[in-house]
Amino acid sequence: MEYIYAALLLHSAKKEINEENLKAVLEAAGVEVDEARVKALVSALEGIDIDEAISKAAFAPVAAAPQPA
Amino acid sequence: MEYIYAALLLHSAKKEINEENLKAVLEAAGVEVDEARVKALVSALEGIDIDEAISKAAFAPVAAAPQPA
Amino acid sequence: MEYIYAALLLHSAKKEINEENLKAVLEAAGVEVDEARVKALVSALEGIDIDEAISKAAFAPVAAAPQPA
Amino acid sequence: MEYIYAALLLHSAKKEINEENLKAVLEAAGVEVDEARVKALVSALEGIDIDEAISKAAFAPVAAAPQPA
Amino acid sequence: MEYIYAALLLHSAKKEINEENLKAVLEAAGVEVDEARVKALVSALEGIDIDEAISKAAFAPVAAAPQPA
Amino acid sequence: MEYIYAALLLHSAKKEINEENLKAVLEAAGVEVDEARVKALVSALEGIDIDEAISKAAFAPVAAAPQPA
Amino acid sequence: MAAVRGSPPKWKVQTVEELRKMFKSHPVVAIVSFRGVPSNQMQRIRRELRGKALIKVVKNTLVEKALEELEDNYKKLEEFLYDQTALVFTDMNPFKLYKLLEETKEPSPLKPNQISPVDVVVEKGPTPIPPGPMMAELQNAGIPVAIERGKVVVRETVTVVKAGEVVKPEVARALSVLGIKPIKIGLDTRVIYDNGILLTPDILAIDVEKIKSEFAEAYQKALNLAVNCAYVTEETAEILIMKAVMDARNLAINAGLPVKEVMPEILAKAHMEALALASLLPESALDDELKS
Repeated sequence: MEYIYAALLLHSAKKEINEENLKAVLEAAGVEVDEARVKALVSALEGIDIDEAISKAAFAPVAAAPQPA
Repeated sequence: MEYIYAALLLHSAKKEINEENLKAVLEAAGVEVDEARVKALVSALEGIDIDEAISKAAFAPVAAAPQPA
Repeated sequence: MEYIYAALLLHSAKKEINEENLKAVLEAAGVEVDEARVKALVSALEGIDIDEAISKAAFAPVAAAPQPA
Repeated sequence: MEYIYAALLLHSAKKEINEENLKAVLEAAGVEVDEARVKALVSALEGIDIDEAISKAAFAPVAAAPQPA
Repeated sequence: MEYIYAALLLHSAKKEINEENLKAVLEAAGVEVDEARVKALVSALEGIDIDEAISKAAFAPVAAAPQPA
Repeated sequence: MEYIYAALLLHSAKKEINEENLKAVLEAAGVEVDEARVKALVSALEGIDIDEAISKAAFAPVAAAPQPA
Repeated sequence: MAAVRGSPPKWKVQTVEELRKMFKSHPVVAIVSFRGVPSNQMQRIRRELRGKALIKVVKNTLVEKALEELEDNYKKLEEFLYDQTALVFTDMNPFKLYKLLEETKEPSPLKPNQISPVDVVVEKGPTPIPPGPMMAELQNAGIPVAIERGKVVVRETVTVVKAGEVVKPEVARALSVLGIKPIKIGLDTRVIYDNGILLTPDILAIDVEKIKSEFAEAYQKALNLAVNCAYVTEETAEILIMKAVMDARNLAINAGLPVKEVMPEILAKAHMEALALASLLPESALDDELKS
């Protein structure tokens, strides 16, 4: 999951999620970086809207009282 | 939330969540680190079992009636 | 949670939730006040309608499983 | 509810919930303290496991069942 | 219902629920006591774990806010 | 909860819920009565329609799950 | 061209030289197997990849030779050079290339005496075959058939060949008669080299949905952590307020505290408890009001 947390960190810091940034963050956390996984994540992100993905979380603060019919 | 992601990144990389490590990760992500907030997070995390805290649902209000199948 | 209870104490006493009032209440409760957390709380609460949150709390749905896509 | 929040503030600050502490916190929040209510609250809380009482989702007001649309 | 409340009162006051106590409480509430019913209640309660019985009731589902028709 | 049951006992016996009656019933149940709690309960009950509050409860077990829109 | 002992023929040296140039000029190269790919399908694949990637079919030994003089992990590609291989050179992102290569695979029939990689099941139901000699073909392939309202029908679902078994000729014929193409044939990727990194299919096959759910899970965990240690941020402020409100309500109700705001709930709860207890009692202990 550290790759995902690193991506979320960059995302919330409004930074581009590319190989270089991901590697920098992971190395700063002392992670032995697997280049292939970094490449795979960056390429996968091209088809993913992160904000949309995290809104599916079980209890996004926005999901409050049930919406009226 | 980037401070929380930084903490979770360190946690999943089995590294200690202290001011030094947090700052390193945040700086690597290009975040302008607010010393006081890092201190605040470290003190808020004191005595917290992280694995338990991440699995306990953020907010378990009174259970809604079971939705009909 | 003491910072949050302090805020709600002020709110229910119809007092403004600002750094000064929060510090007063926390100190009265013998809490060693962390400036950064007080500041963070005040700024975070600016965007929140507390009465609305209070009413939502009573009817909040359970942390349901992530909504089906 | 301010009396309850005052009690919870003391509880989370690991302070004893007695008349003196409750009054101090309520006064710091600018509340006109009602001696009897403070006494009543202190004695009503005797023997209560607050952490357990907080976590047990209490009976919530049951709104009328929604009329079929 | 007064007989049940009388029993619950004795129970929460950690007193034995017997004919004598029930009668005392009911009479103090100005209730004209029906001997037979007191006897029936006392014998019926012998086989019942009151805490367990009332715990089931304490948790009722929260119906959603009434949907506008 | 014994103070609450005492109040409901008086209510169902169609008696007024005042300090005097509450004390009588509680003493009959062998409770060491706390003047402050009796006062506090009486004042908390002011303006509360007990039958209305109870009717909601009676309705609880039958509360249907929110119908899908 | 006389094969001068000791020095390889000119065209081989040229091919190796050309290969080396190709490796150097393309950051990404895939090693794929094209076993079982008929030549017409190969033509279609070349056309589809034109302008995106270049397919070169070269004997493995020559490729190995070309790899020798290259550093930077190219040597590790050797272990993927076996059986019928082709090289695919491109500047594309390796994951996009992988998807493109996967799309070259087309449903294909099983050949006689080939070892089937999959279980092949013939479903019960109608077939496109008219009654006649063809039926016998199906019958001796072990497929139970019958004629219903003038049409040949498979009477029940049957597995005609198991994964790893050799495909008997009559079964292959029966399947092709039925138009069943149980396997996919095309350029099967073994590895893709990308700027010094070797990417194998387990990494290349990206499950976007899985990654999306991992983001949702990570976000939920971050939220849980923040709320459970009362760490205030924009996202957690409202939840923390709601949690504190619920804490206060739960405490007041569960402890029956004399608090006006929640008195209705406390009364309702006490009443519910009485009802629950009453429901366990025999008629004799109940008054008429309760019985109703």
